[in-house]
Amino acid sequence: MTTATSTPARPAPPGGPAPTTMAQAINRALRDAMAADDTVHVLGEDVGALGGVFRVTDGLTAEFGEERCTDTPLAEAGILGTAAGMAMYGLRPVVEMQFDAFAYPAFEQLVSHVARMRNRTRGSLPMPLTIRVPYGGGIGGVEHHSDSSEVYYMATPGLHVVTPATVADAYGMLRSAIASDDPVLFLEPKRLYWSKETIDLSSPPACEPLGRAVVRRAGTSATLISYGPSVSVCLEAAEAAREEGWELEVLDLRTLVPFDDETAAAAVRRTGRAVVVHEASGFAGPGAEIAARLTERCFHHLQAPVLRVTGFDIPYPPPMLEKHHLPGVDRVLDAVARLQWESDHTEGGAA
Amino acid sequence: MTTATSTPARPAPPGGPAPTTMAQAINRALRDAMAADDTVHVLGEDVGALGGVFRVTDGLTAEFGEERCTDTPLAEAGILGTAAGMAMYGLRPVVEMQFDAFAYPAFEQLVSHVARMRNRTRGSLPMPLTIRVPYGGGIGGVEHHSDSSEVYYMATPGLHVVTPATVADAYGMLRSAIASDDPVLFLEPKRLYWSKETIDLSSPPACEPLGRAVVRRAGTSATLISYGPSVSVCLEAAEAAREEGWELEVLDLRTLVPFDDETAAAAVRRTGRAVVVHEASGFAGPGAEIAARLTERCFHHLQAPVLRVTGFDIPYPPPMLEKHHLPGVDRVLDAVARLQWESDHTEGGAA
Amino acid sequence: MTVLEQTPGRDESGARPTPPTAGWRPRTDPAPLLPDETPFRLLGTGARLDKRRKELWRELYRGLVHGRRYNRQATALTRQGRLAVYPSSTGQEACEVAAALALAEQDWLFPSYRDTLAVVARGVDPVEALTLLRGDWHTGYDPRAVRVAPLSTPLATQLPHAVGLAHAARLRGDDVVALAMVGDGGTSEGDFHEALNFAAVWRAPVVFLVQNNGFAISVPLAKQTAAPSLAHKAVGYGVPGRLVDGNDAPAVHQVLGEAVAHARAGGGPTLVEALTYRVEAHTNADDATRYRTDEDVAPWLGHDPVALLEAELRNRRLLTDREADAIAEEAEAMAADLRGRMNTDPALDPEDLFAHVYAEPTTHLREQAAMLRGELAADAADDPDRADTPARRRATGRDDHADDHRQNHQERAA
Amino acid sequence: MTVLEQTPGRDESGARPTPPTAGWRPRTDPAPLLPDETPFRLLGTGARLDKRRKELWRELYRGLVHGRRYNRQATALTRQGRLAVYPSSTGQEACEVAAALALAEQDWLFPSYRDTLAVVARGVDPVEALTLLRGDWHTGYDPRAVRVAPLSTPLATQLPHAVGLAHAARLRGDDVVALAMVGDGGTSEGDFHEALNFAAVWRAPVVFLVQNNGFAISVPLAKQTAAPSLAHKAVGYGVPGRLVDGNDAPAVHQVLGEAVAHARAGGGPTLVEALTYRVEAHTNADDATRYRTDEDVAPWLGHDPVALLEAELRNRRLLTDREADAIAEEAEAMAADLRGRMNTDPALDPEDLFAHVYAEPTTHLREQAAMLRGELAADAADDPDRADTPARRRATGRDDHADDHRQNHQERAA
Ligand SMILES: Cc1ncc(C[n+]2csc(CCOP(=O)(O)OP(=O)(O)O)c2C)c(N)n1
Ligand SMILES: Cc1ncc(C[n+]2csc(CCOP(=O)(O)OP(=O)(O)O)c2C)c(N)n1
Ligand SMILES: [Mg+2]
Ligand SMILES: [Mg+2]
Repeated sequence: MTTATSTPARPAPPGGPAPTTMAQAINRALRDAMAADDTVHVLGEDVGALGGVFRVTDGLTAEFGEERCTDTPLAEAGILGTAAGMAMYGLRPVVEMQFDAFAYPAFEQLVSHVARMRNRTRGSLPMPLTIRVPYGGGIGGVEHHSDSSEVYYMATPGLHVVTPATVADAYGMLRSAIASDDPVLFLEPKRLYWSKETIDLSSPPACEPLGRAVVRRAGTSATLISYGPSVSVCLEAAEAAREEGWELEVLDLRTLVPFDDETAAAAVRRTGRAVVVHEASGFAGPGAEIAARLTERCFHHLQAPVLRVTGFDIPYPPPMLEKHHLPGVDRVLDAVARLQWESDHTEGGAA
Repeated sequence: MTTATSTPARPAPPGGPAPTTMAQAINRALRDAMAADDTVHVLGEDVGALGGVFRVTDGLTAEFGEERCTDTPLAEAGILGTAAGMAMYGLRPVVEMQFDAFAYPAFEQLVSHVARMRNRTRGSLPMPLTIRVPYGGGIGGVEHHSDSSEVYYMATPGLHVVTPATVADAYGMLRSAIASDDPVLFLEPKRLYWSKETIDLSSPPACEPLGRAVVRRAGTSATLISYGPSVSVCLEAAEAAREEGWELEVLDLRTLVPFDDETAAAAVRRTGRAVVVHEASGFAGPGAEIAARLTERCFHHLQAPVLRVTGFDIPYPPPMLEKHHLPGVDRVLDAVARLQWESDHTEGGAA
Repeated sequence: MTVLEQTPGRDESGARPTPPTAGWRPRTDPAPLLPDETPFRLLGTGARLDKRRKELWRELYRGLVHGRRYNRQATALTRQGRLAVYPSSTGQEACEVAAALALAEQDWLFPSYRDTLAVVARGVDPVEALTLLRGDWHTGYDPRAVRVAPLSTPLATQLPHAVGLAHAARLRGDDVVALAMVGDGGTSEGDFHEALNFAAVWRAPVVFLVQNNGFAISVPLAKQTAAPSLAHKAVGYGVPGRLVDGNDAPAVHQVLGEAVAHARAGGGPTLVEALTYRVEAHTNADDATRYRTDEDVAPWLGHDPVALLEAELRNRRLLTDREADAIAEEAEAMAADLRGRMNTDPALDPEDLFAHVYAEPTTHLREQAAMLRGELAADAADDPDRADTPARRRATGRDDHADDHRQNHQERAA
Repeated sequence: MTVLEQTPGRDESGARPTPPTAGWRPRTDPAPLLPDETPFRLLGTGARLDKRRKELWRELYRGLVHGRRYNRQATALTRQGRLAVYPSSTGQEACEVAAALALAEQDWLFPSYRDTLAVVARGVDPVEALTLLRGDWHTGYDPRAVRVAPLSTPLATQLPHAVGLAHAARLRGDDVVALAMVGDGGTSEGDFHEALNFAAVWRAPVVFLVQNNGFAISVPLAKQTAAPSLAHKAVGYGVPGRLVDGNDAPAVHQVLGEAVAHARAGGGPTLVEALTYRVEAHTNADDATRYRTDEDVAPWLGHDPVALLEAELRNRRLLTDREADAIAEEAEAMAADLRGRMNTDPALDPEDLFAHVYAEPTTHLREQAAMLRGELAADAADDPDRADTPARRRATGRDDHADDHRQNHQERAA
């Protein structure tokens, strides 16, 4: 079932900087994209009158009509499959999967068709689809409402996989995703929907293009590498780390596929130590690829192995226990402490 | 469609050592399991009269009846979903997915139910299911017939993921998988179906338990880590490497989940250099986890980063091009050469 | 002849397809599979009742009153933060209660996420039935012991489970029927289709109950299907389709009872569509005013399952004021008990996170459990010198603890 | 009023559910949606033909003869290793050809993996249509240019694509109908169900053609479904179901033509079941003797689509020996041309592996392409000193090539 918010994502006023939630920024990005390009169609469960269970599509049907923002029957393979057909006709569908775990019924359509149609047809049938998936935990959702499913998509060639960590990025990256001629998994960190920034959506701030990672905080001691919902945890950890005498750099990957090797490797080489942080389970999770490829590229700069702070290798836990599962500041700092610092080793030696 | 073999997997004669193909060994394991335990039921598309498109279930319906080996309607979610229901009633279903890519329709059943049912019910409803998936390439299959989908399963907590590289293991590991009280993805390397060993299936050779990796060849220069269809490539590469003066160790992981950290880390520590080899795409592929976790555990023993030789990050190629995609001996040796040997570096310095 | 060979799809020639003669005919007669034009009703029809049925109707009434009260109490508990979410079945109590009562002891119920009430009506402890919705990690009740599958959140995915279980029981020669519940929205999922088809081909003893309550969250039936009725889907599987007034508890019970008996006798599955209405919002978190008006709801309030049955029982003099009061009091007591027992957070042990992922926790999970245990111990230790420095909490088993750690490090630092 | 608001599922009150009054009735009349008891036929019925239809029947005949020859030639090519695999439609040519001819220029065809013949009959180059089956990586033809989707291997997955495309065209105001082909086995997949339902709810201009050829590889229809007929599935979606003799090419063409016209006029989708038979094995790699006998096949050989139409045309004096010979010769020439052009391996460029994964190859893919290029160059270089040592082939961009590589290494070796 659906743990919905009843607070509508009312769009920010049209002009001037205003406090804006991520849900509002996404809503605005959809509106602006639909207004700018009449081939953009939104479809999914409850995206119409209800405005989506997170109110992200609020007002779109009212403004653009049922044909542009359509409540579909309840069938995710059908949603993605028909959207693929619409894309074959030249439209730019934006599909909403209501929750991460409810995208699984569409897995075959995604892997066997959406990801491969361009290739199979030598570009004759590109798939300019955006698939919006609210993902991750931290909102007290009951089972099947908090999966971090990004690695399934990362492991599927032909897809782009992106996820914003800031309100401004949510706007800018979604506009870019919709404009992309390739299928983009646009993963929306559920627990950031209500995060706020003061921005002016009538002249949206410039945003790095998809495919670029961004350093959110400079540092010299070690690099925290993260994305989506875990970036703020890393920033907090970096703040707290000052007490320990560490200056941590925080990298927001933004795009998981294609991976920004250049920026990420540079960040790791700068500090020689790195911790990857994400909510998804660790085993064969996103951090595995990140750690492996950065180690390949930066081996001789590393003072310690790239460590991972991730969710446990268990089914996503229930509301009452999720705090133990989610990587928090302490667990990040613990990992940083294990990066084989000299002072530490002296201690270690004395112990 | 189906690139089937018309050679039946005729079971080996009941007694004495005889040349046996992997398909025959799997067939025999199914027969023996069904004979030993009447709760074992086989179900899938064409597993009955036809004996499966690879003839792996040949003769089972004739021997045990349609109720024990059942041709299902053509619907993979239905197959796995009904098998889950049968498991809830205490049976031990063995499901055949006809080809790797045709398991995708069952993805939701697998991830949201099969992998989690035991957990959700505190052990009241275990899922003693075996899901057989012929996987990988090298058989000239047309599109959707050669996917290496193992990482999707590895990334899903609650599943065991195993794959044999030898005929004897195919028998022994399948028996163990069927006997397991947990769901096991039993991945059958398609191109090894016709590989032969002379073994005595009436008194099957002892086989390491699930969860243990096995060193297939001892060596001192570097460790090749692999599983399933790529183990033989590694053994061949190790043979060829002697010319270059390298003694390569070859590790057959056998079980991807749970991962045998102990054996794998020991192997890597012994040689200080490692290359992971698999057919699946590299990005966020199985090798990412393997490289990342072994680096975490063996960092200070490593003379070079753990390298990966994998399929490219593209949709699986067609028959006419698959040879370029599949990791071959040369590519493995190239990677070994990049493991920063001293002699090499002297050369490098001179270049 | 085996069970599978008795399935109706098979003609005498076994697996052979129908020959291409001019005499081709449908393989089964579709007429008896089609639902009646009007939904089956009992209330208001003047049906004659024997003693057993009188008792049944009173029992149904008691179930409806309890159910209504349970729904109200559970919704209240969400407001107090005692439940993470509650999808109420107010207005649908007739279906919930009749489904539970239509089953025999040994039968299995496969509820959808909205069907807590059916689970409770089947006899599961009212608190246990709320365990998942409360935010705990498990079903609460023991599904095997009570023969109730976990409440299924992914829609329609429980339907193939019901088919598989019923089929397995039949293969084992056991007398077990499975009743699977799904919503109108859920019928659009592929799993609905595959489950119905497998059940029909295997002639599995399953009854599918679709509660057509008019909405899938905000999406009305008209956007869900263009079918004459959902019961018309049955013929496409070779299964009888039945249509019933879902707010008429005796009628629902009778239709389900017949379907269960048919399944039990080896007749195979039935698809039942119950016409009902979701009177409240989708869940406590939903805002129904966004997609429907009070006017839309009003006619259904006049067709309330509790009121309908109560009026009929009183008309027939099968319910006195005193009895009605007693039932209401009982329901009140049940609600008070529920309130009381839900008033405290359950004691959850974080280590349970790892206990049932596999039959035996893997080494890997044991390491993770140890790490968590270490963290919790450090948090618990009040000694600030030991607890405030995260660096003091160390995981084990990493290479930095290997024997040659220091030596390596020194080489490197040199 | 928008297109979506015209859909039949919606009553005047818009999204509001039917009120719970005693006057409840099916939302649409099911009767006209049910298929006739006997499959529709034209051959042997003495139907009167006008000039246009006479021409059509002759054209169909020409298509069948070509089709039969094409199937035979393609199967032969598998034996010569010129095709990786070929799923023949021998015995099903009437469906294949009629499907292609029922469409107008601007319409789209969504074939299943067995439907190469329909693709060719639609006008695609016979060699191009075999590209995927040949072992090449792409469809060969340009789907957008010829309005033929790629042959779909994952069963039934192309059906939602057809719905989406037809719906999109309708939303854009374009006159486009999509015809989607699927097998009897494919109807069991969830995607079949979801596609039919979306099409019905959206009233999309799609025609679904099920070729019921009796088998899904080895699995006979009786194990696939217990339905009276597959056409009976239509009513469950609110869509008309039609049953036709699939070996009667004029009948198939007429039923499909009517369905296409109905869709074009805004009437929404139709589900057509064509009764036919897979005369050959599933593919060249299959051994059909494992699951059926010659006796099973025999009656269908007596109901051959080519022979049936030929006999009728000759009876009606619409085909002379000379004409028949000319058509056979034409077909022979087509086969010879096919043989000739398939006689060489296509020139594949390994770098194409990376060319169309994304609109722009990623840096990452460019690296992989460079690695492959390097390997191929090394293999090609005849200089044994350079080529025989794999160690000479190096990928770039790794840390071992970083500026400080040697220095680091020396530290480490120290
Ligand atoms: C596979 C899947 N997709 C989406 C959801 C989210 N969701 C929860 S309830 C619901 C509506 C269900 O409607 P219906 O089947 O009619 O049942 P009702 O809520 O009316 O009881 C949706 C879309 C889900 N739980 N599972
Ligand atoms: C999703 C999926 N599952 C399984 C297969 C393997 N497979 C290829 S053809 C076939 C049988 C198809 O039967 P049917 O739909 O009747 O088509 P026909 O072969 O008779 O034309 C199967 C099971 C597949 N291609 N796709
Ligand atoms: Mg509903
Ligand atoms: Mg068929």
